[in-house]
Amino acid sequence: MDPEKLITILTSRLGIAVQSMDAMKNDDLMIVVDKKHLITAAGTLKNDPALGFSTLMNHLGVDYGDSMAVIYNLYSPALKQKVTVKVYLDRDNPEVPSLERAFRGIDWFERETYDLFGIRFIGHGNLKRLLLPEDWDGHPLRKDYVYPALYNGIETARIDMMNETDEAGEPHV
Amino acid sequence: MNAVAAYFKNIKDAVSTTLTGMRITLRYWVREPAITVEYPDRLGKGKTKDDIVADRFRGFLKLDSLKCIGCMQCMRICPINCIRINVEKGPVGRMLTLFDINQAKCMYCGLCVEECPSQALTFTKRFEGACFDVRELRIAHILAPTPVAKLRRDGKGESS
Amino acid sequence: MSKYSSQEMVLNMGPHHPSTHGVLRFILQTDGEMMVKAVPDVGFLHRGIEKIAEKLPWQGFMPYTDRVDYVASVNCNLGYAVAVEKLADIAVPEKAEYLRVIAAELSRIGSHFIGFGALLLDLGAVTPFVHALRERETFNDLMEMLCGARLTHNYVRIGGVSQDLPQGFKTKCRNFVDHLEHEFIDEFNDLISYNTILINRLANVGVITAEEANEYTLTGPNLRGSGVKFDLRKDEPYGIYDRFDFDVPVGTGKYGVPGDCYDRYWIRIEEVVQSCRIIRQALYGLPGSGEIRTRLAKPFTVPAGEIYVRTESPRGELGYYLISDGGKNPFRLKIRTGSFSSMTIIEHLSQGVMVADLVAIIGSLDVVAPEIDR
Amino acid sequence: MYSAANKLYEILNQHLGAYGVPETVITIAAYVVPCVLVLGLISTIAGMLTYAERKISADIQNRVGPNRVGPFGLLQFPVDGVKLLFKEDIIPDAADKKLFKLAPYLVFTATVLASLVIPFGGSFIVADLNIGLIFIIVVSSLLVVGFLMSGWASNNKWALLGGIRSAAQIISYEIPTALTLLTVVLITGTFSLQEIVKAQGPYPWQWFVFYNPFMMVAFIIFFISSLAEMNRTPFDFPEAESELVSGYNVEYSGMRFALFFAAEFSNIFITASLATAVFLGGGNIGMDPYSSGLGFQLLMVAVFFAKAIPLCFVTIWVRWTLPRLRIDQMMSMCWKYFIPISFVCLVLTAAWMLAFDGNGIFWRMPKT
Repeated sequence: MDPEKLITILTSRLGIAVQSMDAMKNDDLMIVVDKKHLITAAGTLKNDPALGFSTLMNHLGVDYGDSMAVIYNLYSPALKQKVTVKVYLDRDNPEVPSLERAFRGIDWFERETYDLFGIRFIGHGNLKRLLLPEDWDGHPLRKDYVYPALYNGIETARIDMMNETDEAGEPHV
Repeated sequence: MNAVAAYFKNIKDAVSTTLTGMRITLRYWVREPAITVEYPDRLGKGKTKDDIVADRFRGFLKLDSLKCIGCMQCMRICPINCIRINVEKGPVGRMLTLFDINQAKCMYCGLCVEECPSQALTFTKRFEGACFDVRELRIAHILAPTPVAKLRRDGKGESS
Repeated sequence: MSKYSSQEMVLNMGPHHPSTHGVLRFILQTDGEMMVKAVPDVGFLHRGIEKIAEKLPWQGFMPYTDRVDYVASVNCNLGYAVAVEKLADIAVPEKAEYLRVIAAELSRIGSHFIGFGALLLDLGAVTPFVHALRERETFNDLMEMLCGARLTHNYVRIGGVSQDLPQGFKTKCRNFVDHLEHEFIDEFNDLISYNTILINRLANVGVITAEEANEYTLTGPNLRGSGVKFDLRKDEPYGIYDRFDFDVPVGTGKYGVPGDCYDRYWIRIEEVVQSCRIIRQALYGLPGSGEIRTRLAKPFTVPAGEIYVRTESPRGELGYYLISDGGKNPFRLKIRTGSFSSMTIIEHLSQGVMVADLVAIIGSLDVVAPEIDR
Repeated sequence: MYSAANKLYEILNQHLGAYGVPETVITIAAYVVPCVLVLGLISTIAGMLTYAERKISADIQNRVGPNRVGPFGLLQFPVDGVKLLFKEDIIPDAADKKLFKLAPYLVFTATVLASLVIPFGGSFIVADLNIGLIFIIVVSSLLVVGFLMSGWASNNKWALLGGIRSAAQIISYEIPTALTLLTVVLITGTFSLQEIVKAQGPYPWQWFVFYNPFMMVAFIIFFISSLAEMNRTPFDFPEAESELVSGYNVEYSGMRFALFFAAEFSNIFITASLATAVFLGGGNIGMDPYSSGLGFQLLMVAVFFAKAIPLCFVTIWVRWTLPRLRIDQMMSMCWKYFIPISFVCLVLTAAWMLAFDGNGIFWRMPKT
């Protein structure tokens, strides 16, 4: 589909939800959506017969340092077109509505993002840690994350043989 | 009537497919030879451990200290920092005083070998790393301070 | 008031159960042999690859992509390389493209051997699994000839491939492909695929409809098993896949209904044949000489930007979302894998099946645990 | 009602009775010695079968198999046995300890008991009971108790599932086994295994398997359902290593595990022996098993083993070809296919006997 035509359709359908729209390197569209309008925007993208972005390819969180974002990669089998939907979040209180209603398969993706970034998905039925243990401290993919020295009293750092020295201060060879 | 036909067809299918399968396994049982390489002591006639791996095999790393120009590119590219190099300014020029590779940590990705401009760092075919102390796998390639080589035009290092 | 009451049993399957394919755990609620629900518990193999990527140079991350899916490492290499090349506008030499296709399709064959082989092993058929592994051994030998490693190949580089074909590779590879297509697959089907017991175990079990597959973001062979004709190599060709002539097999309900375990099993066998066709064409079209690698600037940086690139790995869509801030390391790298989304459907599929069926379902979805956890 | 024990009693009485050894001692010795010999024989054959299984599976899978201990790895099984003997015997803390310890012995005993009435050719039979067939059927049902006991006592859910599966499976498959054996009883009119062997002849057309077409079907059903009774693929549900980890014996280790293992492989041999004796003419070479000389008797034993061992190999061969059924499919296979067909075989054989005066295609009913 002609990208300009798609932009026109998207602008008319999504309306005020769109904050900006850019083309990406690989002919995708990057749509930045306002957090308040995310659920309606996702519903339109998925259900509008002219769009039909019904396949969720990917979901991820990003920590930009000063703000956070969640990104949804959607695909429309009818148009053979991909879009990237991005929502900027407040870094101190990252909250975003869950898209579990629109895309059932997003369940684990959102849990992973919560696990690694601490972004809370409002309305998610089972928002627990997915990959890390439930009693883990912090969210590792945040840029300010410091790897804990202890986990439940167990030292987490491994001895690096290359830095280890013997009693005389000489490296082991 | 259909149900009866299906009943007997089931029996026929089960018997015939089972017999086909058993015919194939019987052929393997009786005819096909084993293809196992009986490592380590029965590798086949006249074969050594070097012959059972390919020519490009990525085994333990080897440094030709006469070729090394001390550029430290291998150390920089190594994703897991298992190479440690030390170059000091000596009386006759830059001296290589330390070139250690931690073969226990190395993941044999080959990036360092590709990066080496003078082809001083190469792979060997050695793949047996079992030892009693993991520290034995930290291998020192420079035992005494060695002057670094200069990079020749053709890309080969040369002793200076 | 009855003296005896019955209750559901909670069974812990894994993390080291023989049929969980890696370190993976299921919490089963069963009523005798019947399953009420199976809840997957993942994360035992979480190595933080995405975090590691943020600390490594762009090229230095390549060996780690091997470990994302160690069964088909070339495909993971390829996905990453394609993503970085698109973001940094790097052209790949013609010859390297062909070499990539050969290696990636060989890797797909090797991966499918593990995929359906392990499924058969879970169903108690040991010999077909060993026969599949025997053929994979030839693939391992070929890759060892090509790049020096048997499992973590690390063959593809940003802007090309690491090495040219060695002497004798072409003949050996062609023989391998011919052997597979004309001898092995037929014999294998006679041995096991047409077996009544196997058909009874797989047909009409774990049915995923096309709608469900789309909803749960299934991709790759699992999606095609449900009858959806979608293959990224055809529908969104990357590299030079548009030059090859091959079919996309889809599930038709060969012995049951479309989308059952047998279809997913059968699709993988068919894909091996299609990969053989692609390899043969690639070997034929391979240029005799030429560059195999674009020289990268030193130090290598990638212009700031974001990109999502997906490729077809044996386990479905393998997507890399890259964010670069113009520096030497990725700013954020997200790997979207096929097994991850395949796992989400298990809780839904496992309702009301038997314990033995769960094993078949897990096996037919062909999940590889490190790919889920990354 | 004549057997090795009787013969041994006569010999002992002749030689020892003269020295004033009390008769009770001689009687006990006459029964214990053959039992111990059979126990040794069965254990050795079970061991050899583990070796055969590993070697055959290796051949089928292009592998080498055991080849390091002794010539061709032949000493692998005694070495394995010794290893298992010296292994630590682990009993789970929460297990029911008494039952847990008892179960493997029960399973092994049930297996060995069945071997007491097997005619190994000639006078080599421990006890020629006149209810031999019934004895075997009854004793092999004892296995269920052992399996259930081990599954329950382990206090492990996987083991429990395995035990329950095994109970369901063995009890269902008893029926077709017994029905197919009954067809032979119909012809011979006796339950004594030695008599059944004697009623057949040395040549294949004199065996009961070729008595009439239905007997061939009965033999196949007997063979398949005894695969199920001894928990072999494609019916290895109680073990099902990829579903139930290892089923009822998951918590066992060391010698207790070895007993389960030995019982499984002894069972293969005993079932093969039973099939040989009942359907394939046993060790019959056309001579009287008791009165002929020792050389002929040993020849009978050789003939018996030449029939039984290939049957064991077929069992192993089937295992390395087929996948496992599902538990409900196994049940429907038994109730929908095996039991009706074996019934039909029984009825049709009876009708055949009425129609042809008890004569088979080649087999002739002895004149009484």
